[in-house]
Amino acid sequence: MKAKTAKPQRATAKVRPLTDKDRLDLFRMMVRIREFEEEVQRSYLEGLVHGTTHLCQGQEAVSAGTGIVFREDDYIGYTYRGHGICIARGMDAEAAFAELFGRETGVCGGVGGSMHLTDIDKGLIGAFGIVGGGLPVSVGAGVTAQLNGRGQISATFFGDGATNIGAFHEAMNIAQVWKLPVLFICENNLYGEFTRINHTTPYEDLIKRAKGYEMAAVQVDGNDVEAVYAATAEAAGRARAGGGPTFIECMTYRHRGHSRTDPAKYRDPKEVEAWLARDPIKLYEAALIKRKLLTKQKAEAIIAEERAAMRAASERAAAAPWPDAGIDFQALTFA
Amino acid sequence: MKAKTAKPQRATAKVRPLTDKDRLDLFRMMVRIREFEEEVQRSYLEGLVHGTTHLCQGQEAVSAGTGIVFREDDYIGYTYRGHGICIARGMDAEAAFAELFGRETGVCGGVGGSMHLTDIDKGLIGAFGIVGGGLPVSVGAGVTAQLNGRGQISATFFGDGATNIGAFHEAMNIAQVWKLPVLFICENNLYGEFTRINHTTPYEDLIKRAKGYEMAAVQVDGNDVEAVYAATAEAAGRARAGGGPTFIECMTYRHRGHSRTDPAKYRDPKEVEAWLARDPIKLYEAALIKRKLLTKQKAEAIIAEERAAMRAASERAAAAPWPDAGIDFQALTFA
Amino acid sequence: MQEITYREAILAALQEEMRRDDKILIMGEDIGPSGGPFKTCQGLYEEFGPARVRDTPIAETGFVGAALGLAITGYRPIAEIMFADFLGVCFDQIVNSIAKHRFMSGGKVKAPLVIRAIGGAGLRFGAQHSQTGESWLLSVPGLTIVCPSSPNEAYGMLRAAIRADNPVIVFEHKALLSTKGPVDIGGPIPPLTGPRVLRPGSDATVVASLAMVGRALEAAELLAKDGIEAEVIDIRSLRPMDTGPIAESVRKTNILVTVEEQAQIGGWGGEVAAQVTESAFDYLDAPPARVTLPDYPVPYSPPLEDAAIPSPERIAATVKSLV
Amino acid sequence: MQEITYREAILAALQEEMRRDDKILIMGEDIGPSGGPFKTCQGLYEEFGPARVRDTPIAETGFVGAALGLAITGYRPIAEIMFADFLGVCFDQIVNSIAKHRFMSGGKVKAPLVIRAIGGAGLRFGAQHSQTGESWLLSVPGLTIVCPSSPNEAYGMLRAAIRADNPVIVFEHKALLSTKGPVDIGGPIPPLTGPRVLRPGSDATVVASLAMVGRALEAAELLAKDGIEAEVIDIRSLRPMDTGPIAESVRKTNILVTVEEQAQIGGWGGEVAAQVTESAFDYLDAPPARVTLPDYPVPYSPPLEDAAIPSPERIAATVKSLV
Ligand SMILES: Cc1ncc(C[n+]2csc(CCOP(=O)(O)OP(=O)(O)O)c2C)c(N)n1
Ligand SMILES: Cc1ncc(C[n+]2csc(CCOP(=O)(O)OP(=O)(O)O)c2C)c(N)n1
Ligand SMILES: [Mg+2]
Ligand SMILES: [Mg+2]
Repeated sequence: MKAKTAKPQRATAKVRPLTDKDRLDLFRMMVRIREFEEEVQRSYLEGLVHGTTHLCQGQEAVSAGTGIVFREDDYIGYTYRGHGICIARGMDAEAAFAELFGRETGVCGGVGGSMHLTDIDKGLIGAFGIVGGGLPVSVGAGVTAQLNGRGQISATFFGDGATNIGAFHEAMNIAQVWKLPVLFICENNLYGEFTRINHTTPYEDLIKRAKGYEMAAVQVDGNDVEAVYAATAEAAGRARAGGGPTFIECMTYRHRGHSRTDPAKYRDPKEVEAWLARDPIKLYEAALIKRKLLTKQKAEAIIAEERAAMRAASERAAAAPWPDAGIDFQALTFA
Repeated sequence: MKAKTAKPQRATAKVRPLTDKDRLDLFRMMVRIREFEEEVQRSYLEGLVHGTTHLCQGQEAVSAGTGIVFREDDYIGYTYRGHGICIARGMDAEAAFAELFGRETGVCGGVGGSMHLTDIDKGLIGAFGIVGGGLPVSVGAGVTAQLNGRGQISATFFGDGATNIGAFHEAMNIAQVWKLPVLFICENNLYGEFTRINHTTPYEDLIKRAKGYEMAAVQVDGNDVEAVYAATAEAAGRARAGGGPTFIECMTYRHRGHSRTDPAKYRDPKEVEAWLARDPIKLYEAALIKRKLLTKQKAEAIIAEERAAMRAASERAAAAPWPDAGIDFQALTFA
Repeated sequence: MQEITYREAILAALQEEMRRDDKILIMGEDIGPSGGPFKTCQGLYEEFGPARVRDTPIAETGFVGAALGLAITGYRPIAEIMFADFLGVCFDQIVNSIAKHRFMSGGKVKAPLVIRAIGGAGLRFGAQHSQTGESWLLSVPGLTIVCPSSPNEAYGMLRAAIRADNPVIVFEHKALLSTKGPVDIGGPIPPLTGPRVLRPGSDATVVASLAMVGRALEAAELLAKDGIEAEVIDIRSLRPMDTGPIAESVRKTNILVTVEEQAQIGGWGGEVAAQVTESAFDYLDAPPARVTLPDYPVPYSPPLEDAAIPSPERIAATVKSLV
Repeated sequence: MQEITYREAILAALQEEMRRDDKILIMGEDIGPSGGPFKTCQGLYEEFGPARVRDTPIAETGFVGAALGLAITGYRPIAEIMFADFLGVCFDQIVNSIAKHRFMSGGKVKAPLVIRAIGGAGLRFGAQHSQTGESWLLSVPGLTIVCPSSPNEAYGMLRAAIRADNPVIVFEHKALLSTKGPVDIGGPIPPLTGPRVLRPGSDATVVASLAMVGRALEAAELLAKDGIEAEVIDIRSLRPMDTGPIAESVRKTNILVTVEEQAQIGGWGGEVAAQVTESAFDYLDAPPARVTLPDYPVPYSPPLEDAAIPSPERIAATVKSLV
């Protein structure tokens, strides 16, 4: 089975071309996210991460390619599988690990956990564990952006499976009717938990969903970080200029199972193989080497640096104290 | 403002042509529904109908044109504005009035009321007061129809406003993925309560909603009873043969306000005028006179007969006793 | 004090607050030019415009979720739920997102939003349009739940709710909309939560909410004729629930009767009874009694609906059976 | 009696009933070939095929509503809600359609359907995946609500629920899935509702549900060491709620303590306390006490979550403080 790559997308006139520095930043960011998730996985097996966790290895190009487009004052909403965009957005890795470890120094004081990394000061408005639950909230942030009139946008990340639930429909419809500056970024990794998209959706190209709302839409190769950047930058430019929402479908694949207890046996090995061959980091590394922006050695050095940095952050997080059970929960619940 | 008539719809090869008797039946049925609703309105003003009631004058062609297509063993779901299809389906008018009057002889013993006329023995599976709430239920009846394998279908009636709510999306998606024999019959009367469709929906031709599901869809002039029949018969034939669901948009208009307390001042008089000029009963009367199936006198006779019949039924209902407050509600709630 | 209706009181609170703070906006179905099915938003659209008075599609999950998004990004949204019965449609957004977002963020996110839900029986609206909804959210930490029983409470509590920095659910009652009462327009903001004694009495304590408050007061009148002095308390807020003043009253009257327009199981009456039993155990002359709706949905037929709703006579009889 | 897990007990009940009656089918997310995230449907797809074991899209409103449509047209559907927390997403279908359809039809429509919801805390799943959901539906007439606390109850109650002709919500607990216990495979169908005394005792009555039942039994062990004999009762069903046997126990022990995995306000403990106070007022030596979760969402961090869930020690201490 061939890995699904998207149809060539429309010209992106208004988009700022990437500089060589941007390209190296994108590469490094994908590596950072990969190493963060690998470290989460390792920590989980060590018992440092509790309950469950949902990893995004294989989908880094979406987080990195969109993350570079957002402004400091934009609003970003996402899901339990949102570690990638949090890191891309500059969430402190140690605070993120500490949250996953349930420690006092966690970005949410250890109260939220792996599914709920939130950092409102960075515009990371929340990770929603209820499928589709975050979309209406991002629509609200989009109303804020529109009312503020400063060219802000609201972006919301979700999976293919989320397009089957009512909240998705209501959010898409309201955003289109109100012409809100909202980017609906769908990471189509072909599976909702253990069930392949063809069992739950009338088709696999979710860009078709947008037709039901006459919403601007684009489908991109979610493993091609520059394609993701271009599509997102164009949509963001349109939204900031009052052009309304865009549905962006990123065709991608998760390398791991749905959550840490899932061996993902339900996937066709050929499909897995085809997608692993299109690892977004390997693809981009090759592209940058071809462009002479990178050498194998430099790439390995970057990987080593990021791995070491994530390892160190994780170790510092693991050394942090547990929250005090005597902490004032009233204050956490009520202002 | 011109009343919206639909694009000519596709050829309907598989459809049984209407006989002259069918045509006269369709005319009489529309008249019956009209007279039923007029009597409800009169009774409401007299204080016989309690709370609120939602009338469908102007939309009779949808109830009559679809009703003639259904088999005895089909399942029909609808809304608070469902009096029309109940009558078209042969619900006893006296029992219907008695229900609206809250009497013991009501089709639901007076317990349900105007918004909840239900008659499971006639395949009238329920009137749902929560917008969109009935659609998933009709999807379930569609699963039953599919499992039974006897060519039954499930039809669900709803308004334009209902296409904005999540339940609509989930029902459409599941019906299409499971290829269920479900007819989604949307009565697009351009308003949800006091708000015009353009304020709540990205467009006015709701047939576009179906694109998001790649569902077969047709838009018909909902005030042309034969067009409604043809589109419904074709869709029903396809569904019975295993061809899956169809979205049928009937462009129509309610002559009255949303509910009995609504003078409908929010509508453009020109719009109202244009639609009143396209009264489905007047249109069909003229068509049948042209076809020499009807004369003005005969038409008036039919109207007089139905009016008298509805009046008599309403009077019998009004004479019925109140339910006994001592009735066994446990039995009503639990089997 | 001005004599106005419950409906006018709601509108006055909305107008006043929206004039004071332009971060406040309201969303709901048909609340724009048409002023709302219950006319609680009449004129807001004309005064504040479409940006702050937003007609929404029929999509409670969508616009209630949007309210949270607005709240955590600097606005103070109000969402109107036309019938409290429809809270079921956006229940997930309320219990899993709105009630928990601040907590899950480690307390860093503020969610100042108000959900107004108009509910209640007595108007022949049938089973799906006659619920107060009070109990559906009773067990959800993170929510403040209030129930104004009069024009003055509707005015005061709504203003207080809008100024709160946390999610507040305001249950209004459609049978009260046209009732008149004195309202302290422009007066001080009352406490958002906590019960209020409406009629002093020494023989029994009767606690009620929403439309049942008026019926409890009528019952007190009936009882007075028989020389029984009932102390009537409006519970006002269900979350947080402060039964201190109720227990205090019971220490005096030794009798507790709760009256609510919901089925008994899962109603707030059980919570009040349990808390008061805990804090005033030795003062109770009889077990607390609860007057509630029967354990089935609200029937449409007038005689059936009337029989289901606690009447002053039923309340009085219950009190009598205890004193 | 066979020693099997709670998970295996659920599966056994499903298998047995589906073999008995081909009108029974089950719908849910990932319950087909993959057997369900909690493996409660392992093998059903292989045995009964895709028509009766249906993988659904992520659309709880859609497939729970569909369950009602199937039920009123001749089938006996079972809907699995992967996490009870997600009941919020389909709350409207449950409270306004499923619970009321029979009533609104004047009793003419039968709705034999089961909704299985797997909930509960203790597994570090965080605030949105750790709720039992028990109380959300407590106030809804028309529903039967049961809470199996052991493999045998899971097996027996699920079979009884599937055979009931009315909507039944079965709350299962994810922390119990791997616990083992004796199950009377093929035995008689137990009563669907009503409490059960699990451990006789003369000094105090402790009533619990789901995972709290095991903790209450552990507490009884601790108390026994101090010579206090606690009678432990599994409440089993919340709707209808039969507190007769509980009151009977209290008449003997004179002490009542309820234990539930939810916040106090709106929990079922208040209802039990109020009912028992009413029926056994003169037998109570102390006000009923309730051991519950604190009034905030379930925290993720292990020490915080552990501190929040009622422990055998906390239960025992509460009982001690009363006897
Ligand atoms: C309303 C709801 N139903 C079910 C779940 C359980 N669940 C968690 S993730 C998931 C699959 C989501 O798939 P998708 O949207 O494609 O996102 P992905 O996990 O692939 O990133 C499901 C069913 C949930 N969290 N919320
Ligand atoms: C979930 C929900 N929200 C709001 C309402 C209130 N309401 C009743 S009818 C209606 C308008 C529905 O419009 P449409 O679907 O076009 O049907 P029509 O009344 O025009 O036949 C609204 C908003 C409701 N019943 N349910
Ligand atoms: Mg996916
Ligand atoms: Mg309409």
